[in-house]
Amino acid sequence: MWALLIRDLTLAVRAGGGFGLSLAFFLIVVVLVPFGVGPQSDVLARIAPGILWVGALLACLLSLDRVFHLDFEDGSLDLLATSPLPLEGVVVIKALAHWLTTGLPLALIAPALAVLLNLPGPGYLWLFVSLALGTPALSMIGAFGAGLTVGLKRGGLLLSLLVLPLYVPTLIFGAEIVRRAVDAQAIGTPLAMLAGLTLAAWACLPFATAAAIRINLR
Amino acid sequence: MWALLIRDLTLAVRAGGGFGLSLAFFLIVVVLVPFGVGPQSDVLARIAPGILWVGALLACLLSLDRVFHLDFEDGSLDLLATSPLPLEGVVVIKALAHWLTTGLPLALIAPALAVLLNLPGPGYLWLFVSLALGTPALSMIGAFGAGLTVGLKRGGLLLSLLVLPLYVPTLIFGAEIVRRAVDAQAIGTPLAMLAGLTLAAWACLPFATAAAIRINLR
Amino acid sequence: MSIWEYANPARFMRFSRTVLPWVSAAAALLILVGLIWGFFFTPDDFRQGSTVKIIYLHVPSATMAINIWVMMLVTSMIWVVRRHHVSVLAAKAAAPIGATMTLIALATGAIWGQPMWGTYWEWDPRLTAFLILFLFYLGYMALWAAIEDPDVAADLTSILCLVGSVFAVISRYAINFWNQGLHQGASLSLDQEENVSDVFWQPLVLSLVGFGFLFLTLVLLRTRTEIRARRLAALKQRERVS
Amino acid sequence: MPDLGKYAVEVLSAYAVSLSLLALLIGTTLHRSRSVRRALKQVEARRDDQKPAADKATKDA
Amino acid sequence: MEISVTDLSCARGGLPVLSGVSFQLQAGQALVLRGPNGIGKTTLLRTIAGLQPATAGQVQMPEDCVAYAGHADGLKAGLSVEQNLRFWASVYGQREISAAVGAFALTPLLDRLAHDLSAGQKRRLGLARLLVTGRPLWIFDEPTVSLDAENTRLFAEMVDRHLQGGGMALMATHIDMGLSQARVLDLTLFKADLTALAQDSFLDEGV
Amino acid sequence: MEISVTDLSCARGGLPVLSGVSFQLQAGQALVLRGPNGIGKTTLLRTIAGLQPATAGQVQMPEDCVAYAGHADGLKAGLSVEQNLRFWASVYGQREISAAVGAFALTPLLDRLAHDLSAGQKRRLGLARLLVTGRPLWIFDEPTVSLDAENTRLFAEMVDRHLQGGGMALMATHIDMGLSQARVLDLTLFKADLTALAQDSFLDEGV
Ligand code: HEM
Ligand SMILES: Nc1ncnc2c1ncn2[C@@H]1O[C@H](COP(=O)(O)OP(=O)(O)OP(=O)(O)O)[C@@H](O)[C@H]1O
Ligand SMILES: Nc1ncnc2c1ncn2[C@@H]1O[C@H](COP(=O)(O)OP(=O)(O)OP(=O)(O)O)[C@@H](O)[C@H]1O
Ligand SMILES: [Mg+2]
Ligand SMILES: [Mg+2]
Repeated sequence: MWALLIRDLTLAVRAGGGFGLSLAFFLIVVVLVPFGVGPQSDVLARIAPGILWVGALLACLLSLDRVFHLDFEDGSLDLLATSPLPLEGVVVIKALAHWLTTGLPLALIAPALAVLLNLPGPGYLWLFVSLALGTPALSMIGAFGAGLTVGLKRGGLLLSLLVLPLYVPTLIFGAEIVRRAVDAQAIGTPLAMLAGLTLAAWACLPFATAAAIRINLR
Repeated sequence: MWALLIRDLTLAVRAGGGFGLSLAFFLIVVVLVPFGVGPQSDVLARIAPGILWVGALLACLLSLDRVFHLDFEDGSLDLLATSPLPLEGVVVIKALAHWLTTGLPLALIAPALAVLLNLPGPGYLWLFVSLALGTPALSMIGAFGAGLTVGLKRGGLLLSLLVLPLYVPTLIFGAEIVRRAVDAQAIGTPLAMLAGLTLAAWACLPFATAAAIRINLR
Repeated sequence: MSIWEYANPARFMRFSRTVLPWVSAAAALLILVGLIWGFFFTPDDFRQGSTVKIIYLHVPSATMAINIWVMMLVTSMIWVVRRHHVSVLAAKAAAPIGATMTLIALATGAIWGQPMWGTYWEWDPRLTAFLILFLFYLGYMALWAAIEDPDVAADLTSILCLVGSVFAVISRYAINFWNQGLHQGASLSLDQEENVSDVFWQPLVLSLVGFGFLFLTLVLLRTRTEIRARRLAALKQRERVS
Repeated sequence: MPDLGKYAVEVLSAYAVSLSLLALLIGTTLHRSRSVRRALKQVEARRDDQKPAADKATKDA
Repeated sequence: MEISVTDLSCARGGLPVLSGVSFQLQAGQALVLRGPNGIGKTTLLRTIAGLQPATAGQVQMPEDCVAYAGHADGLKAGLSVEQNLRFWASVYGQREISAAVGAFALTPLLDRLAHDLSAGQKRRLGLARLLVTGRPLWIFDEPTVSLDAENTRLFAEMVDRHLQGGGMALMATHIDMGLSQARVLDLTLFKADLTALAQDSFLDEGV
Repeated sequence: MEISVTDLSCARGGLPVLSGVSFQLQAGQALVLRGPNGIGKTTLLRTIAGLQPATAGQVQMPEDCVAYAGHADGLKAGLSVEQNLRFWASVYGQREISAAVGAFALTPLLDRLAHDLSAGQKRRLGLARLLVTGRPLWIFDEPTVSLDAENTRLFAEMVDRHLQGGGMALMATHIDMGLSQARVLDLTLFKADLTALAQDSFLDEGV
């Protein structure tokens, strides 16, 4: 298990794989939006929490097809499925590796990028907290989608279609936390819901994902 | 050439490939933004032109790695490079196929999705026009990026990183057209610039792209 | 005799052939009467004017849109547990009907929204939930379309349907939390005060039941087609090899 | 035709859109049903042609 | 230790491919599957490895005893030869990779990225991987593809050593690789009779 | 028609692999390249096909005369066998695919998606592709991988016919495939001497 995690992290960091680049994508979404929307800082400040969360979500989404597809292509997934590791464990490790190389760096860099969008003061802390709490759910849900589509030639975009509606609750609670924090409202409920979502996703989805992969390998 | 176009279109339409799905992605970006930003329709109307353009751009971007990467992987690109077709021609055809399966449908559907973001009335026509005029540039620039990264294992995200800055001018002029149309201002200048950009991209980039591919095949 | 016998394709074909004429006749009759009654012979509402006539399309389609997803969930689970092909093919057959119903509910709602709320689209929770439901339908159908092996497709879409249902419920809650909306509450629940009055109610019920029968007709017909298509594919494959 | 007042456009377009969507759904359903049934009949007819022939061949042998 | 396959049928793309395959394999034995292209060797091997369900019949073997090497090698182009080996070793709970490195003379290539190997070098690495699994039953699908004569010999030696140590090997191949103790099973005999087999419930009756 | 390779050197990954390779090929002749794994056969063939530049020496041949068949087959999994062939035919401005279909008995597979072919069937399709190119010089990199004995024979026949029609063939392979007229070139002799070659201008002087 440990070896698998290390391998996935090495591969992600090396070879210009996922690391760095999903950050870069996030950066660029955040940069592009003002070009599209126009430079008025009040509008930007108003939409900042939402855009930051949507940007993080898209950056996360884009790297999902890496989770299983590469291993499927080069035959590793066949070998892992016949190896002593339980497939559920493999799923958890892969989702974890995805989060470590995508979600976590996104959460860390988001406050810096928020400056570009004039996010008001109180938002910064909670932007970080909400992303740190919510991106694990994104990774796990994404791994589920990746498992469903792993056998398919060019499952990439189908994956997005399947996963995005599943991302809605996470996005709503996550962005709501930041917006409420900016408006100095109570954030207890969305915070609890977000944490609950993450826990539930990690508790239940590995089984569904492993089942989907087994079916796809047939 | 003709055969190549037909083949690429067949492949895109069949196999759940690119068609339909990049539309779906566009749809979903447009749907997600309100979840992040909040449901107030005045804010949404204000950012609608920008978000629609950014969404179309991202949907376009996501399908770029299809342009050459698949052909590289299965060896077709080697064979095309040693075939009687000039590589520049191949590039043009591939970019055209990409536009026909991505940019054109995006332009056609954008007005319908604009309803979701409460785009004000005068914007609809110009949203369509600007997208129809601008997406060919996106396809050609994207093909250039795809040519640059075609040899690389997981060029996907690197591709985004390279291409997004190149997309900035197109985005600025495109969104500006729609915003000015909404505000009932003159749109002549950005329209001319956008058309010029598209023409220039299709006139020059095929050569650069073909050169990049030749180098990558080495 | 147990209900599972109908899960045998041939038995299902025989059964559905006998009931189809009745079901489709009932659907046609009820919808025609309901819509004509509603459209021509009901008064205008004092607040909403003649737009209230949209309710005879809007509410039945909205109700069906949700119920069809529930039906798909149930039949998918039957497939997962008991491996009855007919069951999962019924789910596959129902998806496009559900998507169309959702689309009708969205379209009529949007058209209704313009005079009532002054806008075609509003991010009201119920409308939003329907949009998401539509996306689920699209994803479900896309997954079916993308997989060649029919049994693999059946398994994977069933998993998606189960997980998607859970997330649909969570989304509903999240959306409510995100925006408290403009939309009417449920008016068919009898104990509520804002119940629509009887004049509107009677044709509405007719049309509702009619939509139910329409769904039944279509899903039987489409399931029959799916079964035939499976047999066709199997025969063709065998023909090619031998 | 009832008097729809100032909302005539809305009501009528709602009915038009819904009924045409339903018609589209019913149309595609019937069309596919018919074409699949026809194709199946063809294949089965071909098979029935072959089967007696094959039986005969085994009998002759 | 014994593996017995009884009356096994397998299918690909929903179509039966082979039926009634039976054989047994005792410790120290090897079996080579032969048959023309498309007869179903790959399908059979995947079924025995547990990657796809059998449509009929049984495979009896102890748990966790298969190591599978298919057409694809399961190598990560971005990792070095050594990293690739170490990874698979630790997946199977082993630590030692020197035997695997020695068997195919991989020492000079240890630091090379898998991406920079030639076709045959990749294959050598993919085969060496089996030595770090510690599993008794090795299943190969055309193992000697791209190997030169010298390396084919090394491969045969590796399998021989494994058999002498009480292991088992099952492989599909088109060429003769000089394995002394191997029995041969010709799959042409087991080709599924499509007209006799009513596999699909949708085929049973007219609908 | 004649192809002559003079004193050719080629490199992979920045490192010289082969040097001083020379040979000539007249119409109707075939040349088989041999050598252990990793000697540089693939690199040499790609250089001659014009896919990578030579570091020294020359390849002289008429324009547009090469058809290349590498380790990968260039097939689209989502297209049928017939669509794949027709596509490549029209790229090379040909219309007729019946010769290609006939050469490898592909008729029963014509409607099958390439994705659903077995390894050997894919390879047959990949080789048949050369018949629709109408090019005189065929370059193969391990063509008989995954082929059974019968199909290897069909392949040899196809090449023989091509040679008799005045074509040429150049191939790298590890196994003997019974081509009667083929000369053999052992590449071991041309292995680049890394110490003698000061390839890189950064190696020449201290900086
Ligand atoms: C696009 C948007 C809309 C969607 C997706 C939508 C969806 C729904 C749904 C799901 C129901 C529930 C039926 C039930 O609970 O039994 C419903 C009922 C209803 N809707 Fe809409 N609606 C939309 C727009 C509108 C608009 C704009 C109006 C009018 C102002 C409206 C008026 C009603 C009424 C009067 C009911 C009946 C209340 C009831 O039976 O509970 N809807 N709609
Ligand atoms: N980046 C690199 N750095 C150093 N050596 C490399 C690099 N890439 C490839 N090589 C070496 O170049 C040599 C030539 O490779 P090539 O693929 O041409 O061999 P080949 O003769 O086709 O072998 P095979 O029979 O195994 O296919 C190999 O020894 C390979 O290891
Ligand atoms: N979807 C499908 N429909 C029909 N036949 C299929 C499908 N997929 C695979 N097949 C066929 O199944 C058979 C078994 O394939 P398999 O890969 O097991 O053959 P193999 O013996 O390994 O051949 P090779 O020696 O070429 O690797 C092949 O004849 C193949 O064409
Ligand atoms: Mg095989
Ligand atoms: Mg080689």
